[in-house]
Amino acid sequence: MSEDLYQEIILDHYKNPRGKSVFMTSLGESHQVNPTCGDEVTVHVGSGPDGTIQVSYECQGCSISQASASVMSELINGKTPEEAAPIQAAFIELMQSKGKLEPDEEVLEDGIAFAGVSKYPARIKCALISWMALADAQIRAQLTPAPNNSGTD
Amino acid sequence: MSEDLYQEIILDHYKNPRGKSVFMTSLGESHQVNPTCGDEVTVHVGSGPDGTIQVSYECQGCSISQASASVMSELINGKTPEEAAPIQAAFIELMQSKGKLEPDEEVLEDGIAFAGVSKYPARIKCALISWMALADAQIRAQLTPAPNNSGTD
Amino acid sequence: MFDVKKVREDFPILGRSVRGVPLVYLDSGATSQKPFQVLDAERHYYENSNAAVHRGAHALAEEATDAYESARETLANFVGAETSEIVFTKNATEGINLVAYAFSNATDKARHGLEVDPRFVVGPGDSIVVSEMEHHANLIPWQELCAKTGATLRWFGVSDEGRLILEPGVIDSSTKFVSVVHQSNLLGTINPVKEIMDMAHAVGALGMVDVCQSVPHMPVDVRELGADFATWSGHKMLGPTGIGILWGRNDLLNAMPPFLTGGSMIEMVNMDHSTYAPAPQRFEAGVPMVAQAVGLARACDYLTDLGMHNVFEHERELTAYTLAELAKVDGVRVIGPTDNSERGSAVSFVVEGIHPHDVGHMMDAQGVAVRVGHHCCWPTCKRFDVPATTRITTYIYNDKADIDQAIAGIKDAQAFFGTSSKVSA
Amino acid sequence: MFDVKKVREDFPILGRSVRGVPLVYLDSGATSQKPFQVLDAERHYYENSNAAVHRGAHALAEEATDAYESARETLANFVGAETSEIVFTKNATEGINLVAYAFSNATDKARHGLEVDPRFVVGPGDSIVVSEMEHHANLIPWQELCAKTGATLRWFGVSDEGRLILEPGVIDSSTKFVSVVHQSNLLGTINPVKEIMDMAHAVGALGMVDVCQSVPHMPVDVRELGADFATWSGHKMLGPTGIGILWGRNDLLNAMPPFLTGGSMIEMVNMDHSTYAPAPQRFEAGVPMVAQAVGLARACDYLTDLGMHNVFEHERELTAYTLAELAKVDGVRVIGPTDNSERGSAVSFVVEGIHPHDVGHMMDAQGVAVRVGHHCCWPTCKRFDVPATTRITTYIYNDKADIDQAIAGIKDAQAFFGTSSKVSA
Ligand SMILES: Cc1ncc(COP(=O)(O)O)c(C=O)c1O
Ligand SMILES: Cc1ncc(COP(=O)(O)O)c(C=O)c1O
Repeated sequence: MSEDLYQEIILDHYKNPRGKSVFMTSLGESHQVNPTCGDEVTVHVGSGPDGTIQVSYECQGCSISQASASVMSELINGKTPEEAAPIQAAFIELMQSKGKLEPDEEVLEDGIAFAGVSKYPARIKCALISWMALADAQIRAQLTPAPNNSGTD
Repeated sequence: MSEDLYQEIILDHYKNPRGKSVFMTSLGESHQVNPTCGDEVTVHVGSGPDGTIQVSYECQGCSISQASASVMSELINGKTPEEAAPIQAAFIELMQSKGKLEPDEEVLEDGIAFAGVSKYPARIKCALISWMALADAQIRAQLTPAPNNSGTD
Repeated sequence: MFDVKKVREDFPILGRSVRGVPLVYLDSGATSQKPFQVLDAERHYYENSNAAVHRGAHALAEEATDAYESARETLANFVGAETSEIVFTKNATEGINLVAYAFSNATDKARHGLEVDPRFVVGPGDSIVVSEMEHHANLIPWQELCAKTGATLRWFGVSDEGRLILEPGVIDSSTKFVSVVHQSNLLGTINPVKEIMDMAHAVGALGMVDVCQSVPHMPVDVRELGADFATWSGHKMLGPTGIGILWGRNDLLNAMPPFLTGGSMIEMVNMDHSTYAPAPQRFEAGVPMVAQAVGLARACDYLTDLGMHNVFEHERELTAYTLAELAKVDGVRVIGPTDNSERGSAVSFVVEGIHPHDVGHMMDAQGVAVRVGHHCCWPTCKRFDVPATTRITTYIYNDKADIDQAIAGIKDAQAFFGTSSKVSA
Repeated sequence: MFDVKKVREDFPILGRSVRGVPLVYLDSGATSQKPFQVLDAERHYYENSNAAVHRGAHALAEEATDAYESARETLANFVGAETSEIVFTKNATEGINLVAYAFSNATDKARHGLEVDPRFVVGPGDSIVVSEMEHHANLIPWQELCAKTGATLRWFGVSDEGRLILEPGVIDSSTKFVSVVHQSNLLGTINPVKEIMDMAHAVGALGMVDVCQSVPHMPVDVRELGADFATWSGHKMLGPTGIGILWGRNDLLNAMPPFLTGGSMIEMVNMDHSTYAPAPQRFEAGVPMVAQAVGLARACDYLTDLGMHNVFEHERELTAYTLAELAKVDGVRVIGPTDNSERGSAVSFVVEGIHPHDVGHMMDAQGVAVRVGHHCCWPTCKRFDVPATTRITTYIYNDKADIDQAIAGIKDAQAFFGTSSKVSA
């Protein structure tokens, strides 16, 4: 059955997405498409008065991509770029682990529910698409941790 | 061994080619190349006072192609187009027979020695190249049997 | 009619389990499975006659050449073509590109004063016509041709029922080429290609039919298509991967400039200039896919033994069943014709409230392999305002039990995502 | 070093008889034979994981995609490349054409105002450089490019010893691309490709090396070639027919317009405009040769197990023996280097007074499969003023006894055609 893919947490985020429209001034935007299934996500990144990251997104896609976007916004919103970076790295690492990594709940919180997705190569892109859009939008907004780890603009 | 390919008749024509340079006025010329091995043959066709075909040729190639050109010139020289046509047809048919046809010595004379060549697909082109050049040169010289069986110019 | 149970015995992979349950393969529209007879034929070639074709005079080279050219003959007979009209390609995509490049190459050469057949020269003011239900393989090569030459791309639209709308004026005197799909791989629609080809010819344009989804599933005689070119892939008709066919009218193939150039397609070569062999050799540069040609010919024989009419009837019956069973499930919408005439066995659908990826995933968990996504017909999805569909496609080894299993998977998905009150057994 | 007797056991075809005598296969330069391990790997794929790659989400599709992408990784490791730099083609010929078409396509698009990388735009005043010892596959695509764009083709000549004459001025500031063969399939010469690629780069040109005859026979690290592109075929290195490799520097592949277009190479598709995936997907339109990729990866593993240094040493020894034995036969002239340094195992020769076709035929009658003809290097034959040559090429399964048999065949031919007083035993 599909328990390893569709964790309760995932279904919950899918049915009750968090942080879809945060009021903010967008400093950077990224539109990403999954060419194999046509899923689309747009992520906007802004900056709070305290220099933290603000995230808002629109997502058209499967349960995995929608839930992942919701978890992403919950985890990243209000974090400084320096705080966000290890979370982003941990999520990407988890997705590339082919189910062989024990995720760290301290870092990833609800994100640990996606551990099972990494066993389904065709779904990894679904889980990653919003995170890819986030990274791209951060670069455009220049909201990456200092010193600037550029090179992919 | 190679007896079925290299008949005595073939070796004889190869070593003592007949009719290489017939003095005549060329009415039609055809240059043919075997793209797989680079062999080349040029056939000139002229017309005798009695309306018979005159053939001269130059051939650069293997024993089979040289012997075949020699046999071709011997068989066709001095024949009317009407007399030549069945000989030409018989030789081509023999070459396409995959070794399964008993050649008619009445018609093909020394040409029957090529029956064995038809068992070696890679050598059939060698045996046919001068005959192809002949047919092409005849069309150019308009020395095909009447009524004109055109269509391949 | 043939015995599906017996057919299945020829396909070792169908005995497999996936995700801990028996495999139900309903993705033959993407690629078919291969009977052991085809695999044996390939292996026999490798173990007995393997050599470079058309390039050697030794015994093996003769055998290999004979195997390859006999395969061409088998393919020709399978679709009512002349042997010299069959060009081996790596897949249908290459076949379509080959024709598209005939136009761009001829156009380039004409610009530099070289002699080319004017039917292949295009530029601003000329149009190329496709449809809104084309596979990307029959769309993007023409977009690229237009981008490179300044010609304009036009297309026939698709009705809500998934039928082509043959509006007058799409094909007109500006049209140089028309290329349409015979059977849509997404909608299942079978198009009136003869009528469309006649429209093309009436204005002096040439035409091609993408027969990827028809040749494997029904009797096709290329002469009856009314087309100048047709192309399909071997892997969708029980054959190996890595081989496809371009059929073209002989006079046209010989009027086209070459596409891939190199060994085996030449007549004379000098450092500064070369001349080319006639078709089909002209379009088969390099050492070709010999073993795959042998395997594909064996696939043709296998299908001929079953009888292509029987194949079509078998799938027609399965399609009727699939459409009927889907109609019984609340919230399922079929994208494409729902009546079983002028349609093939590809059945696409969406399930209300559940993304196709999730539907497919729940079916996969039941062992049911279906395809989800845009099926390389993204514009067709956009036309129907869906991001993607789930698609059932069948072949000779499928039966009604397979469809039942697929329907159960759909109901499972509905139960799991809470979009239906009925829970499957 | 490896045990040739043991290696031979892996190749069922080598146990065959032809013309009533045991087969001696000396035509691996045209195509190699296949060990059963490669055939087993292909079959295992078909019988267990066959599905369309990159297009499905079900279990089989995932396995198939994994098998295909793992094969890419194996190929990359085999030549020291990045995985994303490996493009699967149907053969080397397609690889070379792919690069040649990048130039013509970019040039066409630039003319219509589309943005392209200027390194791929060519026209009158620009030059492309090859050599006089190129295989037709690395000559005609560049002739065609010049015919389509107005650029000029230039070439390095070949010395009487069969070495490239690297005259200064052939490559100059007008040069946009240089493409040369690593090891000549006719002469056997190994060329100083690093030096030539440096010459290309010094004037801002890009460069490619045709590694068809080197990758199967010696250790090759693409980084050490100093090139931007390299291409070869699987069938010459124990792999299946129907698959080849284009290696390209990642930044360049991503700067090139697509070649074949269609499914699986896209990013976004609309009816009037599409965007494309990054390399290698950009260059792999359509369902690819998956089983063949799996087989070829197994061939790489097989060669790696033997050790490519050992393969080279084994063939070096055989080549020394072949050259020495041929030197003992009156009337035999080797076309190509006669000293065994900077040369591979292809040995071409002509026999005085006997046409190569007849030599080859007499050898074939002894079961010896060699190739006769121009070996797709017609201009090279013309350079040496021969219509054709007879060519011995070896591989891992050949030994000195095979060469002895070949020499006996040559002597037979001489006796038969009366060009030698010595009659063979
Ligand atoms: C040096 C060289 N280049 C290119 C080719 C072309 O390879 P293929 O015919 O497999 O495309 C060959 C082999 O035929 C070759 O030996
Ligand atoms: C209708 C149609 N056209 C073209 C193609 C392309 O075929 P291939 O990917 O084998 O080249 C396909 C299959 O993918 C198809 O279904």
